[in-house]
Amino acid sequence: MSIAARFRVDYAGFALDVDLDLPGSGVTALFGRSGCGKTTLLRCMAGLERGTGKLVVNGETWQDTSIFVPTHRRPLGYVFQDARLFAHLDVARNLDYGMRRSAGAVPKVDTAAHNSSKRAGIVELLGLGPLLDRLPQRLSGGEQQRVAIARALLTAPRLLLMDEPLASLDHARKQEFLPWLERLRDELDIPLIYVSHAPDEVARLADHIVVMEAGRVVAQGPLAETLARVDLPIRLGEDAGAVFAATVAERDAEWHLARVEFPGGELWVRDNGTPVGREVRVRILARDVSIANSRHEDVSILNLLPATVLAHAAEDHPSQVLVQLRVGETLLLGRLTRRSAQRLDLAPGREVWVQIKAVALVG
Amino acid sequence: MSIAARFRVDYAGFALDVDLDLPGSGVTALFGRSGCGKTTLLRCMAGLERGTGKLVVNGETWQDTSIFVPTHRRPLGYVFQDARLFAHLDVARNLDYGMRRSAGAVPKVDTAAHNSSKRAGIVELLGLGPLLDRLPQRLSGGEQQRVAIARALLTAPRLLLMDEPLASLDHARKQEFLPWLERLRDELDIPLIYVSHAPDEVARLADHIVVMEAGRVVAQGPLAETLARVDLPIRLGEDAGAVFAATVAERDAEWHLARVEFPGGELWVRDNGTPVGREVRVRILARDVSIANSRHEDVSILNLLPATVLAHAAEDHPSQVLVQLRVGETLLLGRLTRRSAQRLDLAPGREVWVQIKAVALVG
Amino acid sequence: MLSPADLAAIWLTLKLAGVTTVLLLLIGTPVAWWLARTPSWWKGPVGAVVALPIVLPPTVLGFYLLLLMGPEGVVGRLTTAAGIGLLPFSFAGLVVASVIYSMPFVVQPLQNAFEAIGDGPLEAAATLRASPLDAFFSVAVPLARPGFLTATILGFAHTVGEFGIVLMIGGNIPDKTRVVSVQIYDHVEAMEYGQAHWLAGAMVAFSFVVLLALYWLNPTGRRRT
Amino acid sequence: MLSPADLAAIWLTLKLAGVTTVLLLLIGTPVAWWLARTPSWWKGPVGAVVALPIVLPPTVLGFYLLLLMGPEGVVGRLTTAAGIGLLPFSFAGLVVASVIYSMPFVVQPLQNAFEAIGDGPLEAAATLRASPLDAFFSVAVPLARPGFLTATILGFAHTVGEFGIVLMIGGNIPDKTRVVSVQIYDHVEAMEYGQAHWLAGAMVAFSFVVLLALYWLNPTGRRRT
Amino acid sequence: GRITIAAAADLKFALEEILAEFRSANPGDVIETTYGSSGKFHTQIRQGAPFDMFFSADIEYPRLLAREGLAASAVQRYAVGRIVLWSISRDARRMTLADLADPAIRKIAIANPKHAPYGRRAEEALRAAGVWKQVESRLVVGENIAQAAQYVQTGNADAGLIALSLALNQELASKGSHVVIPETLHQPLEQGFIITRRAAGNPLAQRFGDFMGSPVARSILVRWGFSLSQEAAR
Ligand SMILES: Nc1ncnc2c1ncn2[C@@H]1O[C@H](COP(=O)(O)OP(=O)(O)OP(=O)(O)O)[C@@H](O)[C@H]1O
Ligand SMILES: Nc1ncnc2c1ncn2[C@@H]1O[C@H](COP(=O)(O)OP(=O)(O)OP(=O)(O)O)[C@@H](O)[C@H]1O
Ligand SMILES: [Mg+2]
Ligand SMILES: [Mg+2]
Repeated sequence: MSIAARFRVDYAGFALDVDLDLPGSGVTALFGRSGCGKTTLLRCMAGLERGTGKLVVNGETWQDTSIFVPTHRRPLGYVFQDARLFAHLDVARNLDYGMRRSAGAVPKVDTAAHNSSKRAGIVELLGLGPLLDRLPQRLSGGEQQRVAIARALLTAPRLLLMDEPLASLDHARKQEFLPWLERLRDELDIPLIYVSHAPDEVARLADHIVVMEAGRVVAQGPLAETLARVDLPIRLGEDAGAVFAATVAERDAEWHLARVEFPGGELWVRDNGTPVGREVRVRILARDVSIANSRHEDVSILNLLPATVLAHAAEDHPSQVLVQLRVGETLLLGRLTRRSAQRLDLAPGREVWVQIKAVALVG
Repeated sequence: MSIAARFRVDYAGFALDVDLDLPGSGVTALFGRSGCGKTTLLRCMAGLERGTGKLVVNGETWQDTSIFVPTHRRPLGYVFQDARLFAHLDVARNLDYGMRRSAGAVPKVDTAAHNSSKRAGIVELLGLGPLLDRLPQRLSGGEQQRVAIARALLTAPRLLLMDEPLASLDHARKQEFLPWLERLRDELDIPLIYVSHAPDEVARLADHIVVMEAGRVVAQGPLAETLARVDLPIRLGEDAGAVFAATVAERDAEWHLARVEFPGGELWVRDNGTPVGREVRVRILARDVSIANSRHEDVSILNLLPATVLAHAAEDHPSQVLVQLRVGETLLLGRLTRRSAQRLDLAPGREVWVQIKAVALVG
Repeated sequence: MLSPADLAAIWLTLKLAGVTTVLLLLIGTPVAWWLARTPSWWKGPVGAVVALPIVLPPTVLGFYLLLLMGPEGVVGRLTTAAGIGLLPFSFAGLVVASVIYSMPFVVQPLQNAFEAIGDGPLEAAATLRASPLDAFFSVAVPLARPGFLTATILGFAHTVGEFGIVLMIGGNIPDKTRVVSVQIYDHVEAMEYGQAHWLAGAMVAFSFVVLLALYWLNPTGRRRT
Repeated sequence: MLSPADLAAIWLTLKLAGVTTVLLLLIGTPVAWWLARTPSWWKGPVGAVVALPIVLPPTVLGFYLLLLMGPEGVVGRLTTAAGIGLLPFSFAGLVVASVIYSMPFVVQPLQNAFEAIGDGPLEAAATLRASPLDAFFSVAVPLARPGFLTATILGFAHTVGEFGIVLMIGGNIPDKTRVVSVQIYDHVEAMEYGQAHWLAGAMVAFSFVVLLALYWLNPTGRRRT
Repeated sequence: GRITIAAAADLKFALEEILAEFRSANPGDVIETTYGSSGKFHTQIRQGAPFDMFFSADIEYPRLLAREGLAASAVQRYAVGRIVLWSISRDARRMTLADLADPAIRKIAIANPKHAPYGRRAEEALRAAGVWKQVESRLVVGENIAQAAQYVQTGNADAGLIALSLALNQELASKGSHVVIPETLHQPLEQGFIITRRAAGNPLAQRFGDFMGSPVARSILVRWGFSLSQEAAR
């Protein structure tokens, strides 16, 4: 199960030249500066750009030297960077447009009933209920974007391409939508290629990261590894951090906290309802990690873990350093001032206590 | 110096009804869910929507019962939510379009020379150099947005309206652009009304916040006060925090740190080159604040301050509480788990030590 | 007042203009679509050829069509061989001539309307599983509605008003090829001004109503973006 | 081959078509702009009136114009009073008649093109200090370029090809009102087929070149969004 | 029986009366008529137009058709047309062609001499009267004789040379006056008809052709301003 994509496109002044092997399920984040070719790559995958190349999605060849499956025969969902709603159709008909045309693609369950309940769910999730009979030109920017997302999701795609889908969504709406997208990712088992400039979205959703620069891929790999590299060319800034897997071991009903175990330690996190025994994804941002030479109990910080200093790396600002730490078998990143690092004498090999101010369960 | 705005607009199914008094300089952030009327309000201020109402900008009446200054006579800059570049003009001519037409507005300095150096600066800042002879349809989404920003900035406006200008800008570009916008705000002394869903942008730029819901204003006020309220209806989530003014007192060349003083204490922050004696704005996120019952010196956290607990408020997640603290005369917010709050016995009035993991100078 | 001959002519005119307009749209739409979207070198020449008939005076074009469709003309031999018989002096011949002559008035507005749509909506339709043909009917045609309106107005009105070519190809045969325009022409030539005024007035009034209805069917066409 | 009379006719035709097209654009553009943007109730009636002339057969329209512009007609009295003299049988008369008759072919495509622009670019122009007039010239007109191209093609070609009205108003005066279309018509009627073929051929070839050039001047018109 | 007749426009008023007579005598027959330019009919008949009889304002056209084998009868001359000087603004009854030299007559309307038979005769008459040079620049040319008449009728031309048959029409006669141009000033306007090949053996066509020579038809023709030469009278 994988996606093999190789494309070459030439514009005046810009060339896309990529050769990628992506996982066939889960979320791949496409990351890179404005104008680096993210949209162009998605267009190639959708068959909208007729560059030379090859594309095999989970065993099906969509493009090769002699093959070119036209866009409308590729079972994909595409959320464009601009909403591209049909100006002559109201919201309901925009949603139905793709849904009706992909009805045959769904296995032989009662498709009509299945579709309409699926549609109702998405309409509810994205708050489109009151807008169904509006024409697109009477929608606000964010409303248009939500309709575009819903429209793409309703086509029962086997590959989802999303080009900054949440760019103009408000905070609250994002907080509702992201968990839903996480469930979608886990349940549907289809690959999702996701362009985003928001590191929190990426860290939260992605299993795999592709970093592009000027039409080329400069880094790619699984999220955890890639994020824990101190030499990472992604300038995540405030959002640098580590992501790793853990298992829910205990849930505390009084304090609404859960204890999760990972190779080498355990953490208290907000209880999000995950049952005991289930695997979860844990993200710890470098900015939330502080280091002490001894264990302090009278602090509001809940999680204290023994760790070993592995390496240092300079940060953007000369006052800061990024420290790579090992807790059991798990790698963490911590950010502190160079002065503190010096004062605490954090040479590689030194045993310390890490204080973790916040832990996020991201999946 | 102030802006008085009162508008009523009626659409089928939506009504805007606002009555605002905004500061006549600095940044006002417009905040609210998708579809709450932010764009409609900006359009009213620009004279694009002919609702009934009144608008007085720094003493000049732009709209009243019998007055309606047409859009092209209002000295404003408008960055639309969609870029709206002129499809028949290349980037350079898009930039010149407004610049040439507002040349007369600039005082009698050598306008041509002044303009061209100003243009060169903005082109450089937004990385538009290589794009100058491109037509808009050959630009990526982020490139279009940058051109639109530059085009609006080049009109020498006396009121800037920006509708999610940075929505599809990448992280690095934002980090370059925001400080520039801060400088613009401080130097030009013109009011800027700024729609954004990104709390970090708002916290960083805004002096004043307006929160809208369903066409009405539900909260407004100066940034510091509004952000430090624990009952704030803005769901800033991870970005809740306090903002206050401080003065640079010392700069440490070895560690690239600066010491800033504020009523009631002092903090070490990253040195960003601000000279000693200058006033700066400091933001401390609630998530970066932890609390201890005693002072610990062997921790990587640089800033330790004595404080008094003022109040608690529940957070979104039942495991969390938001604690309001007073350090000297300044209010801070800290977020911790309820369990920690209980363990440390953080009743109002209690004296504690706050550990501040990160301090941002935001302007 | 209107004589029975006038009424017959009116009926025939409506039939001719109706059939012609439908055919114009049926033929003109794919041509306009091709012209709007092809990157081919042939776009220019084909576009020019479509527009050419109108630079010739109608009777002259009619004369050449008559030669072409007559018993010794290429088209005439083909239609005879095909068992259709000769086209001139028949309703079918009028239709053919009118279609040729009014084609640019249909193709040009449609081509503009199709070009104005751009690739965006069609690409979106393709990602939503619409085949090119499907997308054409479900997206391009509805979005090109103002173009269709203009094409219909110009094609219909021009066919109603044209008479030079109709006279030449049709031969002014009562009930068969004598349309209103020819009938009015005849009235004027025969100095039957009263009848000419009546008929012209009726036609102008009728057309005014039709055009007005078309205008009011047209959505305002303004968009916020 | 082409006789001196033919050449004179060609020259006159180009002059007529050129002047007419320029006038059509000058008059048609504001009319189309108004029609495209007005929310007024009058939009429908005015639009219909502009399109009306073409439903009348050209010679009949010519006859009515002759009445109107003659010494006893309203327009005729006005022009006489204004010291211009009478319009029929003059180049000016031909221009007036052609402008009236070809107006819908210019107004309709322009109206469509203006409507297709939408409010977006014009609002942007207004926020960039462009007055409505300025925005019209610097934004609306360039963006409506395909519409102008179509309007020019249809207006020019139709004026070149039209002869009924020209014949009626012009009186077929050599060097003054005998344009090519009339000249070809005369050749055909006089059974001077050789000359008719030559002249028609020259006209078609010339028009083909002009149309081709116009087509190639037109940008492809396709947009990614 | 049923036939369609294509007839020159100048014949319209006379032919309608003749047809009325014929119909009252033969109520079972249907005769349809189409009026227009003789040259156009000639072209159309060559291309197979469904006309059973062709009455031409210029006998040359039927002759051409006969020569090409498209006629089922001999070419029959049924009348000779006359041209008149017609005016509204002046009393034409007291005018001659020489008066047209007066520059106060700003526009003079004729039919196109190139292809309209009446126009050709008008030119001949103007030349014969020696005023061609003086009037040439003031001529306005109609596509046919009816258009020439309209130029005068609408006041845009001060005088015109048109068919007598037209000048006798109620519409024009009530408005202006005319003077007949002497036959000596131009070639005769011989008018002739044929039965076309498609009507060969059509008895109705034959009968109507014969009726054209009847005294009733001839008197109608004369009343409408056609003269009858020997041959036609035969
Ligand atoms: N039709 C075109 N012709 C020429 N250059 C183009 C064309 N389309 C895109 N480009 C250029 O190709 C580069 C890549 O564009 P692309 O849209 O893929 O960028 P992107 O990574 O999606 O950027 P963004 O984050 O701003 O959307 C850009 O520099 C753009 O200017
Ligand atoms: N022309 C219109 N007709 C009817 N309703 C409209 C029209 N334009 C906007 N609306 C509605 O008015 C409300 C406010 O729209 P507005 O564009 O101001 O929202 P917004 O706050 O800018 O949202 P977003 O963050 O999504 O851009 C929305 O519910 C929208 O659907
Ligand atoms: Mg992009
Ligand atoms: Mg908005």
